[in-house]
Amino acid sequence: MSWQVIQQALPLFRKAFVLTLELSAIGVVLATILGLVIALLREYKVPVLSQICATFEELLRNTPLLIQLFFLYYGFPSIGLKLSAQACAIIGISLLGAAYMSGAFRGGFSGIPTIQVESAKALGLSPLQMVRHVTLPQGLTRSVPAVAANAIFLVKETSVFTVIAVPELTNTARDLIGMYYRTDEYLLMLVVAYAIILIPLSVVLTLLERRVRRGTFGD
Amino acid sequence: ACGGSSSSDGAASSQQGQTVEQIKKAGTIRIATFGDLPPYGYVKNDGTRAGYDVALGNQVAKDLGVKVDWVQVNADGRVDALKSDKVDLVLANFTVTDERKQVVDFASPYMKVSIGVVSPDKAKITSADQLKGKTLAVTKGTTAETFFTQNYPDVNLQKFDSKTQQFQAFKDGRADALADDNTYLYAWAKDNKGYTVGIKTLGEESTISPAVKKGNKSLLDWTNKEIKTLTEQGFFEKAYQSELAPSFTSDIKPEDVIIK
Amino acid sequence: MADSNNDEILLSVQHLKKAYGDHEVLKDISFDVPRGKVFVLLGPSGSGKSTLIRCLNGLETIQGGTISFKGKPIDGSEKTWRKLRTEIGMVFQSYDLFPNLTVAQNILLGPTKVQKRPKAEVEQQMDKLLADVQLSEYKNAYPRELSGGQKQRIAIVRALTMNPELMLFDEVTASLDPEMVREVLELMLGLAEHHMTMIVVTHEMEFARRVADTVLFLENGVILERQSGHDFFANPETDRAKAFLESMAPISDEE
Amino acid sequence: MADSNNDEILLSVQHLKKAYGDHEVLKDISFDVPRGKVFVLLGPSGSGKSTLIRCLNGLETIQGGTISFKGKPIDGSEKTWRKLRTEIGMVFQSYDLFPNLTVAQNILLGPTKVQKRPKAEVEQQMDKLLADVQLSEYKNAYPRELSGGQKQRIAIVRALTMNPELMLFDEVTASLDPEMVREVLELMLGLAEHHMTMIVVTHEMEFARRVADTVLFLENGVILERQSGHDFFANPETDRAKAFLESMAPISDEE
Amino acid sequence: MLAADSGWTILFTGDNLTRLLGGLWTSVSVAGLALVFGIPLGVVLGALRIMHNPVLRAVLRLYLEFFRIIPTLVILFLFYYILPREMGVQVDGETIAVVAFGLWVAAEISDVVRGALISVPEHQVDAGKALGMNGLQLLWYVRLPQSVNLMVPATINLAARVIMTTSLLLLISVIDVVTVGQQIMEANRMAHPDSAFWVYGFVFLLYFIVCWPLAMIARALEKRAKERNNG
Ligand SMILES: Nc1ncnc2c1ncn2[C@@H]1O[C@H](COP(=O)(O)OP(=O)(O)OP(=O)(O)O)[C@@H](O)[C@H]1O
Ligand SMILES: Nc1ncnc2c1ncn2[C@@H]1O[C@H](COP(=O)(O)OP(=O)(O)OP(=O)(O)O)[C@@H](O)[C@H]1O
Ligand SMILES: [Mg+2]
Ligand SMILES: [Mg+2]
Repeated sequence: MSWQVIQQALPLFRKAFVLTLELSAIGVVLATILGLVIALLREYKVPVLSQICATFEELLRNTPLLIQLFFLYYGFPSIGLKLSAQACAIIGISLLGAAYMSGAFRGGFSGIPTIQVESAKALGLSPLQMVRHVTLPQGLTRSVPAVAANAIFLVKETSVFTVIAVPELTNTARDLIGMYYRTDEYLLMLVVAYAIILIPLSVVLTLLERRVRRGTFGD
Repeated sequence: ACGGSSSSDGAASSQQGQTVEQIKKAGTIRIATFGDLPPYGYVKNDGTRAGYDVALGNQVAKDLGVKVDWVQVNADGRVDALKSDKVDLVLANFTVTDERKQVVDFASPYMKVSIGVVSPDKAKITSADQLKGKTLAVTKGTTAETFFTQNYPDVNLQKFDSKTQQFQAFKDGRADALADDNTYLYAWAKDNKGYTVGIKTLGEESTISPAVKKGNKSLLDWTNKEIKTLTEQGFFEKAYQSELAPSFTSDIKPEDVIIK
Repeated sequence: MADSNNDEILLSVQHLKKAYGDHEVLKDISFDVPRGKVFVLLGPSGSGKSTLIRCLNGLETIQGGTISFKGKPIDGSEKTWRKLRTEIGMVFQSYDLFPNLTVAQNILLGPTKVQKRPKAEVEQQMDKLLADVQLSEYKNAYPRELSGGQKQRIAIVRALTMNPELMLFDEVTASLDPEMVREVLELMLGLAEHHMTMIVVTHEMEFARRVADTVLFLENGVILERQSGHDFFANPETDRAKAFLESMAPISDEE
Repeated sequence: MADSNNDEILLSVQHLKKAYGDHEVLKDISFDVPRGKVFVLLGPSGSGKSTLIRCLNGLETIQGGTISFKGKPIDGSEKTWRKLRTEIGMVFQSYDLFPNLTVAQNILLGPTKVQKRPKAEVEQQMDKLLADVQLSEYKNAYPRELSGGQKQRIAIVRALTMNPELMLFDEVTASLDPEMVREVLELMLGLAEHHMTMIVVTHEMEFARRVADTVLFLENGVILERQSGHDFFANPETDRAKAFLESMAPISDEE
Repeated sequence: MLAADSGWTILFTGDNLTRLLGGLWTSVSVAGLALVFGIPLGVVLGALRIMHNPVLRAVLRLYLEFFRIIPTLVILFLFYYILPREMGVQVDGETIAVVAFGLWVAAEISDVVRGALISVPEHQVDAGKALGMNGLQLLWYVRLPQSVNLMVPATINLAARVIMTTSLLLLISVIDVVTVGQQIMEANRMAHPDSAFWVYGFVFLLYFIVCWPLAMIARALEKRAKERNNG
C-alpha cells in the first residue's frame, strides 16, 4: 500500500466520483418518474399502453444491464441509431430503473387494503378523486421501502457503465490498474468511493422509510 | 473452455509459477492470449483458436510435449493473469515496457511493434498533434493508452475493455481515431475500407515478447532458448506467411514485423 | 319507535340475486325500507348479510332484481351509484378512515370534493357533530392516534356530514374492545331516535332488540323471517332463528 | 365449585414486577393459586392481564419478585421455564395451531417431541380427548379447515395432552364469532368441574361469574380487588370495578 | 434487414450457435454452483441472525451490509485480484466467480431467511414455547415450515438475478456467452459488419429466455403463498 499512489490517483477518482454521482442521480430521478407513470398506466389498466408497459417491464427486468448497454451502444449503430456512451448509460439505467420502480410502486398500490378503496367509493369519490386523495398518497407511502432499495440498486448498477467506456468509478479504477498495476491501492479507493456514496444514502433512506411509515401508519 | 485449474504441488509453484518440470508433469501449459484480435489471436467460427500468437503457443506446447490450455484475456488482464497464477505464459501481443518489466519477466522478443493511429480517410490524422481535443479510442492496459496518457494529455481517450469493443465503437464513429499497435491496425485497415493508418509509428519502436510470472526462471530460460531455436529454424517467417500476410496490405514487409 | 303513517318507501329491493361465480350468495331477496325506520339484518356467519348491505351501496354488482331508491330504480351503472352514494352513507367493520388524512380532512373530503359544498358550512356542521360525539379535541389528530371506538365514531360522523338519507352499518362494533362497543352503539341509538333511516348488521342482540323496527333474519342468502324487532326476539317463528338466538345468548342461562 | 380444604398452593406469585423499558406494566403483584382452583383476571384493556399471564409461563422476563410452582421458586432461566412449560399449559387469543400440521400432528408434537412419551400412549389419550370435544372426525384435518371455535377447542386439547397441572387462558374467545364462543366456554367449564387449576383472562362476564373461585381485578398493573367470584359480581368493592362491570354489561340496561 | 447475407446469418454459421449456447451454459453453471454453495450457508447464517447474541448478529449484519453496499462487479474484481494472490493457489475465473457469487448469495439468502423467519407470527412462536420446545425445535417445527413458502419465491428471484449478474464474467476473462459473441463478431468482421446488433440482440434474448420463466414461477409461488396466508 502506498499513500503516494493513492494521492496521485485522487484527482482522477474525484472526477469519476462526481460522474458516478451525476449519472446515479439522473438515473434514479428519471427511473422514479418513469416508473410511477408506468405503474399508474398498469394499475389503471389503460388499454394497449398497459400491455406495452408490462412487456417492457418483463424484458428489462429479466435481462442484464450489461447486455442492454451493449445492445444500445454497439448494436444499435448497425441499424443506424447512434447514441453517445453517456446517453446510452442514462437511457439504460433509467429504463431498467423504471421497470424496477414500476414494480415497487405497484407493490405499494396493491398493498392498500380494499376497505380503503371501498370507503372512498362509499363517499362518492370519483376514480380521479380517489387516486388523488386516497390511493396515490397511501400507495406512494407504501412504496417507499421498495423505491429506496431500488435507488441503492441503481447506484450500484452504474458500475456496469464501465463496459461502454464511461469513465465512472469502476472504469477509472480498472483503467489505472491496467496502466500502473497498483491493484491494492486502486481497489481500496474504489471500495471506499462506493462506501462514501452508498452508506449515507442507505442510512438516509432507512430513516426516511421509518419516518414515512410511522407518519402514515403509526408503526 | 473451462480452464482447468490444474493446481499443483504446493507453495514453491505459487511463488514463482510452475517450473518447466511441473508443466511437463501436469501435461498442460496454460497460455494467455487474445480471443478477439485477428490475425494474432482469435476464434474461428468452428470454435478453434487461430492466429500468429496462437501458432507460437501451439509450437511451444509441442516442443514441451504438453497440451495447451488457452486462457482468453483482455489487454488489462495480462499482468494479473500471471500474477495470480492463472496462466504460465502470456502470448498476447505483450509489448515490453519498463513498467511491465517490474511486474513480469519478459523472454526474448518475437515481434517488432510500434504505436500507430488509424483514422477515416475523410478526416485523416497524420500527426499526433492533430489529435488535440479530439477523441481517440484505445483499449485499457495497452501501450497506446499509456503513451497518450503520458505524452498527450490533451487527447480525449475513450477506454475500452476489449479490442472488439474498441474497433466497433470506432467504426460506429464514436471516436475520431484509434490508436493501437501498428501491426493490428494494418490488418484492420485492410479489412475495413475507408480507413487508413495515418500515423504508422509513434514513440519508440518496441518489441513484443512472451511473458512469464516474475521470478519463474525455469520457464523464462526455457522460453528464451525456444525463441532462439525457432528464429533459427525460420518458424516466425513461416508463421508470418501463413497467419499474417493474408491480412496485411502489400506495403507491409515481413521485416517490419518479425525479428530476424 | 312509533310507527309513522306517511310511509314513503326510501329503499326498495325486489328479487335481488347475487352470485360469486357459481356460488349463489343471495337468492331472491325483497324488502322495502320506509323512511325513518331501522332495519336490522341478523343471521349466522356466511348467510350473506355483508354481501346484501354492500349491494345496497353498489359495492357489489348484482345478478338480478332491482334496487330502487326514493322510488327510482337504479340502473346499476357506476355513475349512478356514485351520485347515490352521497345520499347513502356506509360504515364498515374494519376501521376505514384514511390514515393519510387528519380527522377533519377525513370528514371534509366527501362534502367539499364530491358534493362541492362550501367549506365553511361543512366545517360548521362537522364541529357540531364532533361536539355531539365528544371528539372535538381530536379534529387535527390522525386516525392512528385514536382508539378503535373513537375511529368508528369518526367514521360515522364522516358519513353523517354528507347528510345521507340512508345509513348502512356492517358490524361496526365487531372489531372493538368490549368497553368501546357501548360508545359506538349509543351513538347509533341516538341516530335512530332522530329518525335516521338505517340498515344495520350487528351481533349485539340487546342493541338489535332496542333499535330494530324490523328484523330480517337471513340464512343461506334467503330471508327466512321478517318481523318487528319486538316480536322477533320475544317469539321467533322459525327453528333456525330460535337456535340462532340461543347460540347468541350469554352462557349463564344454563345454570 | 366447592372449597377443598387440602390447600396445596400450586402457584405462588410474590411481589412480581414487570416493565417494558421505563413503562411499569405490573407493580408488586402477589397472589397464591391453590391446586384445583380457578382464578379469573379481570380489568380494563391495557391493565396488564395478558402481561401477567405471560409472565406465569416465562414468556416475559420479570424485573422483580418471585414465582414459585409447587413450592419451588423458579430461577427464571430459559431452561427451567422450558421444563415447567410442559406442566403449565397455555392457550392464547389468536388461533395458535400450527397451520402446516394436521390436528393430530399439532396435538402429538409436544408430548412426543418435547416430553418424549411413547406415541401410542399419547395417541390413545388424544383420541379420548378429541372424542370428549366431539372433534374426532377432524383428526386429519388442517387448521384452515376448522372454524374458529373448533380451532380453539383443539388448542385446548393440545395443551391438555401434555397433562399440565395448571392451565392459563388468555381471552381465548375474543376473536371468535359470537356463535362459537359458547362451545369453547363450555369446554372450559367442564375443565373447571374436573378441578383443573386454571387462571383465566376473559371478557365474558357471565362465564367469569360461573367459573371463578377467585376474581383478581387488575388496573394499571395493580391488583385493585381480590374477591370470591360470587362476591365480586354481586358487590364490587371499588368504584373502578363497579364502573368496569357496568361498561361490560349489555347496552339494554338503559331502557 | 432480414436479407440472406445480413448479420443474423452468422448466428447459424459454423458452430456459432452451439458455442453461444456453450457460453451461456458456462454462465448458468457458475450461477448454479454459486447457489448450491450459497443457499445452505445463507440458511444457516439467516437462522443465526434471529438469535439473541448481539456480537454474532452484528458480525452477520456487517457481512450482509458489505455485499449490499459494494456493487457486485466490484466484489467480483476484489475476489479476482485478491483471492488468488492471498490464497497462494491457482484459481480460474469460474472458481473465483463461484466463490464471490456464492458469498453474495449467502448474504442475500441470510436476509431472506431472517425476514421469513421473523415474519412467522410471534404468537406461533409463543405457542411453540408454551409446549416446552427449545430453540432448535422452535426453528424446526414452527419457524422453518411456516416460512419456506416465503423463502422459495425470494430464492428463485435471487437465482434469476445471479444468472443475470453472470454477464459480468466477461470482465474477469471467463469465456461466457458475451465473450463468445465477441469472438464471433471479430472472426466475421469483414463479411458481416452489422453483426453486433444481431449477436448482442441474440444474447439479450438468451438471458430473457432463461430468467423470465424463473421470474414467472417466483411470482406464481408468491401469489400462492399470499393466498394461503390469507385463506
Ligand atoms: N368476494 C367474494 N368472493 C367469493 N365469495 C364470497 C365473497 N364475499 C363473500 N363470499 C361468500 O358469500 C357468502 C356470504 O358472505 P357474507 O360476508 O355476506 O356473510 P355474512 O353474513 O356477512 O357473514 P359474517 O357474519 O361472517 O360477516 C359466504 O359464503 C362467503 O364465503
Ligand atoms: N411488548 C410490549 N412492549 C411494550 N409495552 C407493552 C408490550 N406488551 C404490552 N405492553 C403494554 O403493557 C400494558 C399492559 O398490556 P397487556 O397486554 O398486558 O394488557 P391487557 O390487560 O391484556 O389488555 P387487553 O384487555 O387489551 O388484552 C399496556 O400498556 C401495553 O401497552
Ligand atoms: Mg359480514
Ligand atoms: Mg390482553
